[in-house]
Amino acid sequence: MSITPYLTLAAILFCIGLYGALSKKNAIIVLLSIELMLNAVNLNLIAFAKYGPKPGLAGQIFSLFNITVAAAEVAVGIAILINLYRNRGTTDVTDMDTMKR
Amino acid sequence: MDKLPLLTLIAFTPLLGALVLLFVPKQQGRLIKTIALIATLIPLVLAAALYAAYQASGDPVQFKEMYSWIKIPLNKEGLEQITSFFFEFKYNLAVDGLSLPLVFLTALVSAMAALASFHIKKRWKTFYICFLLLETGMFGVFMAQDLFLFFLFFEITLVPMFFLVGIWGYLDREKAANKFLIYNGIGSAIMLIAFLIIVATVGFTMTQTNNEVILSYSGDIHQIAHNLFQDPNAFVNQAKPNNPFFMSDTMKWTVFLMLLVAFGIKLPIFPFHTWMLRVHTEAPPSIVMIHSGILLKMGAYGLIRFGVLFFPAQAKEAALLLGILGVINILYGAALAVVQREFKLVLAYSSISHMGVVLLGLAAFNTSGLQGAVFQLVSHGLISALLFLLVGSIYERTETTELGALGGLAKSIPFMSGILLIAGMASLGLPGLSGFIGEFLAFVGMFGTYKAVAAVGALGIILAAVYVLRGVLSITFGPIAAQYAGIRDARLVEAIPMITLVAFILLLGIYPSVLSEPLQQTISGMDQLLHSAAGHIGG
Amino acid sequence: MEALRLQLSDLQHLIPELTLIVTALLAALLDLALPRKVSRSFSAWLTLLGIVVAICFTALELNPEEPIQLLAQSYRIDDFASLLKLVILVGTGLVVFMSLGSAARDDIHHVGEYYYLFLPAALGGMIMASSGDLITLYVGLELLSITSYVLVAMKKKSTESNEGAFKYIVLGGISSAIILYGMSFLYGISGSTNLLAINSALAGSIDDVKGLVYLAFFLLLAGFGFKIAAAPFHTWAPDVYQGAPTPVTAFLAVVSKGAGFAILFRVMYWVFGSLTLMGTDLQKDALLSLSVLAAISMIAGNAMALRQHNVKRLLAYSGIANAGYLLVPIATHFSLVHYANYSEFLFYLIAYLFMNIGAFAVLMIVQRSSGNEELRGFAGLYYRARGRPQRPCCSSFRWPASRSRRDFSESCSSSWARCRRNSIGSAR
Amino acid sequence: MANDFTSYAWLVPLFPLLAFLVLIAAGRQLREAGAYISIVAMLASFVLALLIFFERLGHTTDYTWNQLKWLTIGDFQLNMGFEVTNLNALMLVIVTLVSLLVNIYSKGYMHGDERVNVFFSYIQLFSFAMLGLVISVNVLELYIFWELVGVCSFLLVGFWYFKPEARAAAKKAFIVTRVGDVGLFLGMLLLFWYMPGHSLDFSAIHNAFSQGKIDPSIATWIAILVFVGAMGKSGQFPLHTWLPDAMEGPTPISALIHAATMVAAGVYLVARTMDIFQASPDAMLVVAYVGGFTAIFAATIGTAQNDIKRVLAYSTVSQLGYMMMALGLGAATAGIFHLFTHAFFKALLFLGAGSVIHAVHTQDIREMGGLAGKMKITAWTFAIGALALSGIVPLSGFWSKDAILSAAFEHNQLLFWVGLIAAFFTAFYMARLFFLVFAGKPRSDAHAHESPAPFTFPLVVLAVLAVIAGFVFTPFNGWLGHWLGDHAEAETANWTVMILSTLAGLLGIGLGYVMYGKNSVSRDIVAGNAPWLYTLVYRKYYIDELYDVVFVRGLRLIGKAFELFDIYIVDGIVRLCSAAVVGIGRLGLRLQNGQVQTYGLATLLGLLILALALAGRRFFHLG
Repeated sequence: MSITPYLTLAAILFCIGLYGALSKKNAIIVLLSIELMLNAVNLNLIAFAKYGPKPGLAGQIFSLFNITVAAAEVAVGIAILINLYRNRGTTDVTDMDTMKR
Repeated sequence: MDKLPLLTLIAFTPLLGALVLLFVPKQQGRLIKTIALIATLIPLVLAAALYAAYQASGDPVQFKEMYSWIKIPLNKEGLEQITSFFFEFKYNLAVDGLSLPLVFLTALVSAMAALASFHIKKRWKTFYICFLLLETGMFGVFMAQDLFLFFLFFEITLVPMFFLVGIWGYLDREKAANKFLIYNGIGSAIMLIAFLIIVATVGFTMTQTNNEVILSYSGDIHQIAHNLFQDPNAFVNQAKPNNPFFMSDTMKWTVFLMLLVAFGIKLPIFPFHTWMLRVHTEAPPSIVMIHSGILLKMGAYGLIRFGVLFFPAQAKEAALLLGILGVINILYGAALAVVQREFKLVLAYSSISHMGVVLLGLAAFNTSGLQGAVFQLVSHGLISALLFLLVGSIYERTETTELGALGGLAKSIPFMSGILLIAGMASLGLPGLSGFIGEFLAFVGMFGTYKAVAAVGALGIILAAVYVLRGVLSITFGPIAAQYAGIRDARLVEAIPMITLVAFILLLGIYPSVLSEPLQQTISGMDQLLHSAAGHIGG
Repeated sequence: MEALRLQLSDLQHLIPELTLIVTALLAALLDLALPRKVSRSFSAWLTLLGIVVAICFTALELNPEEPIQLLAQSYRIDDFASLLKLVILVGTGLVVFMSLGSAARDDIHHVGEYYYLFLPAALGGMIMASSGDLITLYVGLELLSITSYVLVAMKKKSTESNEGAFKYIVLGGISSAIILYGMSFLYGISGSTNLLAINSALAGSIDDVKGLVYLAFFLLLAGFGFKIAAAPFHTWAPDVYQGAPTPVTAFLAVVSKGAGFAILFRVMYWVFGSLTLMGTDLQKDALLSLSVLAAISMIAGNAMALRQHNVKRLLAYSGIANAGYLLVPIATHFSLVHYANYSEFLFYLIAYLFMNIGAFAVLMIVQRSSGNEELRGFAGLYYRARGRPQRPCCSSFRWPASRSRRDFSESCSSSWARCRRNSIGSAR
Repeated sequence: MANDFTSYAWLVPLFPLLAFLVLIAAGRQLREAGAYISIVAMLASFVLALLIFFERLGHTTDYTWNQLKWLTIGDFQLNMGFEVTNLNALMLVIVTLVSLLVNIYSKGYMHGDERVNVFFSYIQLFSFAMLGLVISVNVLELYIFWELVGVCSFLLVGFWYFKPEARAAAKKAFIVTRVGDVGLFLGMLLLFWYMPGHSLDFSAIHNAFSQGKIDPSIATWIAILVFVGAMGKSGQFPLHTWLPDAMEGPTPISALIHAATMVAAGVYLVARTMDIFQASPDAMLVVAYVGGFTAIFAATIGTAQNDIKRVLAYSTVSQLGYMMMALGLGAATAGIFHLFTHAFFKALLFLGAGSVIHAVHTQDIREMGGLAGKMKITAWTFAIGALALSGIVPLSGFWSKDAILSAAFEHNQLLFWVGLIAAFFTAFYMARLFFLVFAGKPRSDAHAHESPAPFTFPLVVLAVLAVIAGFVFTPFNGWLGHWLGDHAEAETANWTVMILSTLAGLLGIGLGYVMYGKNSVSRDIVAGNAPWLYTLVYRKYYIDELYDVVFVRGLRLIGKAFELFDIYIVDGIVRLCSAAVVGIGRLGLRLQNGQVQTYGLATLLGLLILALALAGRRFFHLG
C-alpha cells in the first residue's frame, strides 16, 4: 500500500482548512477550518505510523495528543467567541478590526 | 608621580564631578557651575602635568595603566589540548605622541567650554552632568588602548551629546540631535562590526608556554598590531584553508573601508557631512566648541589609529583616494562656506574644509604629512573652539549670527572683534598662528606624494581667505546698526577663555616645537610601519 | 531501550514543574471554594509564592553532572533548559508582580483566575524549554498558547481584549496546525518523534525525501516564527499586544517569546543545525533562512515602529525587531572553535527581559495617569515624574530616536557571533 | 671683519615688535604717548640699521645665524634665524628710514583719531614683519613674515573699518595677494622637495642653483611660482587690482606699505632668489615681460585717473613693473637700485599727497588747483618727487631708470621701447597731476594752508634723498653693483639711452604742461576724439569688472551650485534613505488592517515566498 494517497488527502484537507480559515466570514466556520487542518495532520501522522518508511506507534500517540489539545483549543476559542459576541453582537471575522495600524 | 594613575585621574575626574553634581540641588546654580568648572580644571592641570612629564624620547607609549577587566571564558568542548580559552577586554589606558596633544586639547577646550557654558539659561545641573560625562568619554577615547574600551568611550560621548544638543540647542534642536544620533549611530554600528571582525581574527592569539596552551581573543591594540605586523606565525597571517582567522586582502579592504566610513562620518568626510551642519547651527555654542573642537577629532584619531595603523598597506593603496577626498573636502567645504549667510554655517563648512587638510596630511603617508594632520587636528580644535566661543558671546548680545544682520561690531565690542579677527586669521592659515603649521606640514607632505592633488588643494587656501574675511568682516567691519551700538564687550568670564585659547594658538604658531617634539617618536614609528607596508606592496 | 516508565525517583527532577502545577491547582480550588466576598488577591501572592519556590528549585537543578533525561529523552533537564526556565519564571514573576493592584482596575473580573493562569502558561514554557521530543514540545507549546489566549481575553468587557484574543487564537491555531503539519513530516521521515533520532535520520541518506525535509523545515520555521513574532509571521503581534491587559502583553513579549525561542533553539541546535549535519546544504539553507528572517524582522520591526503612536503597538514592533536580534545567535554558523551561541542568546534574552518588563511597567503607570496608551501621553514625562524617567530611558531603550543604535550595542554579543561567521565566510 | 652690530641685526625688527606689544597691551591709556613710543622704537631700529649698513660697507660675505630649532619634520630640522647680506642691509635702512619718517608724519596726520594708538601699533607690527622679512634666513621664515606684512597691510587698509569701501578694499587686498601667496607657497613646497637636504635656507638655495644641482625644468616651475608670489605682493599684472583700491587706507600707510616697502617685497623676493631665476631663462623672460607689460599698462591707466592717490598707486604699479623688468633682464642691481630710489620719491609723493588731502579734504584732483602758493613746502617737495619719478637729470629717478633702460637696451630692444614709452606716460601723468593740483586757480573754496611740521619734516628729508640717492649708482660710479655682488652689471655710460629717456621724460612733462598747465591743448582731446579709448583707460581696461564676473560671481555661482547639490543631492540621498525606511514602515503598517484573515494570508504568503526563494534555488537550480 502506498502512502501517497493518504498524504495527498491530508494535504488537500489541510489546504481546505487553510482556505476556510482565511476566507470564511463566520468565526465558527473559521474555528472549524482550523480543526480541519489539525485533522489533516492527524491523518498524516497515522498514515506515516502505518505505511511510512519507518512505521511505529509514536505517530498514533502523537495524534491522540493532538486531538486532545485541539479540543481544548477549540473550547477556548468558542468561549472567547461567545464573549466577543456578547460584546459586539457579531460573529463576522471581517468586523473584528477595531485595532489596526 | 610615577605611581599616580594620571590617566585614570584625568579621565574620571569629570565623572566624579558629575557624581557630585547629582547630589547638589538644582537651584544652586552658582555652586553647580563652580563644581563643574573645578571638575574640568583639575583634568586641565593634570593634563598639563602629563604633557610636561611625557618623555619625548624612548617608547612613545607611556603612562600605561592596565587591569584585567572583562574576561569571558569560552566553550572549549572538543579542544582538549587547550588549557584555557577566553575572551578578554582590558582596562587599558596609555598615551602616545598622537593622543597626548589631543588629551591636552580635550582638557583645555572642555575647561573653556565649561566657562563658556555659564550663560546657559536652563537646567544647569543636567547640563553639566551631561557635559562632564561627555568629557570623560572624550578622554577615554583618546586614552583607550583596547578596542572594546575605545568603543565604550566612543559611545559614551554620543549619549550626553544627544541630550546636550536636543535640550539646550536652538529652535531645530531636536531634529539636529536626532540627525546627530542617527548618523553617529550608523557610524558606531559600522565601527563596531569592523572592530568585531578585527578582534575575531587579528585579536585571536595562541600563547604556548611549557605545558599550557592559551587561546584568547583580545582587543588590545598593541597585541593586535603585534599579531598583524610582527608575528608571522599569528593565525591572522596564515593563508591556510579552513583557517577562520586568516585575513585575506579582501577582508582587510572591507574592514579598512568600514573604518573609513565609520570614522569618516565623524570626521566628517564628504558626503557624510550633513549631520554636522545641523549640529553646528543648532547646538548651544559651548557644546559646538566641544563638538567642533574635539569630537570631530575623534574621527580623525580613530581613522589614524585603527584605519591607517592597522591596515597600512590598504591605506597606502587608498592614499590617492584619501587625498582626493581631502581635496574635495577642502574645496567643497570652502566653496559652500563662501555662500553661506549664517556665520555658524560658514564655520561649519570651514570645519569640513579644514578636516580635508587632515585627510590630505594622512594621505601623504610621510612624516610631514602625518605630523601636519596632527597639527591640524590640534590647531583646528583650538581655533574652532575659539570661534564658537565668540559666536556664543556674540549671539548672546545680538540674538543673531546672520551675516546680513550684523556689521560694524568692532565699534561696540572692539575686544571681541579683535579676537574674532585673530581667530579668523588663524583659521585661514596665517603664519604665526597655529593654523598655518598644520596646513604647511600637510601640504608639504602631500606635495611629496601627489603634487597635482596638493596643488589643487592649495586653492582652498585662497578660498579660506575669501570665506573667513567675508564672514569676519561682515560682522566686525562696516557701518554699525543702531541696535548693536550699545552692546557691551566681553566680560571677564568670557575674556579668560578667549585669551587662553588665543595664547595657545599663538604659541603653536610661533613655536611649533612644543607640539612637534613629543610627536616625533610616534610619528617616526608610524612612518616606519607605513614604509614597511609600502615595501610589502612592492614585494 | 531505556525505561519508558516514569519512575518515582524521576519526579525529583520535575519538582519545579510540579510546584507550579500544585500551586495552580491549589489556587484554582481556593478560587472555586472561597466565597465571592473574599478578596482574590491571595491568588496573586500564592502564584508569586509558587513561582519563587519554583525558581529556587530550578536554581538547585543548575549545573548537573550529567544532563538528566526522562522518558526516553523526551524530557531533558540540562543547563540550557534550567537557565531558560529561570528566565521564564523570573519573567512571569515580574509580570505577576506588576499586575498586583492593577488587575482590578483593568476591568478584569476574574482576578483569581487571572493570576493563577500564569502558572500553567509558565509551565508550558518550561516544558518547551526542557523538551527533547516533538510531542512534549507540542504539548508544552499548546499549554502556553491556550493559557495565553485566555489571558489575553481576560478583560471580559473589553471589545479590544476579546478581539485580540480571537485573532490570537485563530492565528495561533493556524500556526499550531502548520507546526504540527511540519512535525508530521519529520516523524514520517524518521519514524520517531525524538529530536536526536530525527537528527540522526536526517544525517543519513535523505536525498530521496529532501523535498519533504525542506517542507517540514519551512513549516516549522513559519510556526515558530509566528510564536516569536518574527517578520513576516508577526502580523498578529501588534493587535494582540494592544488588546491584551498590559501585564499580559508583557508576558507575551517576554515569556511567550522566550519560550518560543527556546524550542526554536532546541530544534535548530539539535535537528537542523547540529554538528552531524555540518556543511550540508540543508544546514546552510536552514541557517540562511533564519538569517533572512532575522534581517527582515529587524528592518520591518524598526521601520514600522518609527511611525507608531500607540505605545503598546510600538512595543510590539520593537519586539519584532528584537526577535530579529535574538535570531542572530541561532542563525549563526557553528564553527569548530565556537559553536555554542547559547550564552550570547541567553545574555540578550535576559537583557531583553528586563528592559521590556521595565518598559511595560512604565507604560502601565503612564497609562493609568494619562488614561491612554498614546505616545503623546509620555510627553514631558521628565517633568511629571521626576523619579521615574530613568526607567524608560535606561531600562528599556524603546523609543524610536534612540532605538537603532542602542539595540545594536545591546546585541553586541550576537553580532560578535555573526562576525565569526563572516570572517569564516571570507576565509573560504 | 667685525660683526659687532650685524650679529645684533635681530634687534632691528624687535624694537617695533616691543612697541607693538606695549601699544596693544596699554591701548587707549597711552593717549599721545603712543606716537612717541613708536617713533622712538623706529628710531632705534633705524640707528641700528644704519650702523649695520656702515659695518657692511666693506664686507662681501654674508652673516648667517640659524640656530633656533623651530620644527622637526622626521629626520629633518627646520631652523629659524636671521641673515644679513648687503642687500638686506640696504633694505633694512630703506625700511627703517621710511618707516621712521612715516611714523613722524602720522603723528600729525592721524592726530585726533580716537584709534590712533591702534594705528601706531599696526604700523609697528608692520615694521616688525617687514624687517623680519628682510633678514629672514630661509624661505619659510620669509613666507611667514610675507604673510604677516600682508595682514598688516590688510589691517591698515581697513583701518577705517566702518567705511564699506575700506572693508571691500581690505578684503580685496588680502585675497588678491593671497592668490600670489599660494604661488609662493607651492614654490616653497617644490623647493622643499627638490633642494638637497630639504633645506630652505637662502644660502643653500644659492649654492644649489648656482651650481646647477637642480633640474632646469624644476627650476622654471619654482621660479614661476615664486614669481607669482612676488606678483601678488608687488601688484604685477594680473594681480595688480588690489593696490589702487588699497588707497582707501590712511595716506601714510599708502606711503609706507603701498609705495615704499611692502609692495617692493616682491621685487626683493625675486632679487633674493635671483639664483633660481638665473637657473631658468624661461622664467627670467616671463618676469621681464610681465614687468614690462605692467609698467606700460599701469602707466597708461595712470593718465586717466582723477583720484590723487590712485594716480600715484598706478604709478607705483608701473614702477614696480620697471623693477621686475630689470630683474627679469638680469639687471638685479638696477632693479634694487630703482627700488631704493623709488622708495624715497614715491613715499615723498604719497606724503605730499597726504599733506594736500589734509589741507583740502578731497582726493579728487579736479577739485584742487593753485595750491602751490598756499603750500610752498609741499609743492616744492612734490615737484622734486614728480621730477625724480619722471626721470629728469640729475634726480635719483633718472639714474635708476636709466640703469634699467640701459639693461633693456642691451638685452631686449622690445622691452627697451616699452620702458621708454612707459617713461613718457609716467612723465605725462605726473605733470598732469602736478599742474592740476598745484598750478592754476583753486577750483574749490577750501581754505588750504601749509601743513604743520610733522608733515613737512619728512617731506623735506625725503626730497633731499630723492635728489641725492641716485648718485650711489651711476654709469660713472658702479659701487652699488659691486657691493651687491652683481658683477655682470654694465658700468659704461650709454649715452643713447640717457638721451632717449630724458627726451621721453621731457616730452611727457611738456605735453602735460601744454594740456594742464597752459591749457593750450584741450584736455578732452582723447576723450573727445576716441571716447572708447578714454573710457577703456579710465575704467582700467575693465579688469576689475572682468574679475568680478569671472572670479567673484563665478565662485559664488559654484558655491550656490554646490549648496544646491548639498541640499538636494547629498542630503537628498540621506532623506531618501530615511524615506525608504519610513516607506517600509508604512508598507508594513498597511498590512496591519485589523483583519485577522489578512494576517493569516500574510503569514502564509511570507512562508511561501521564503520557502520558494530559499529552498527553490536548491531544487530548481536558479542560482
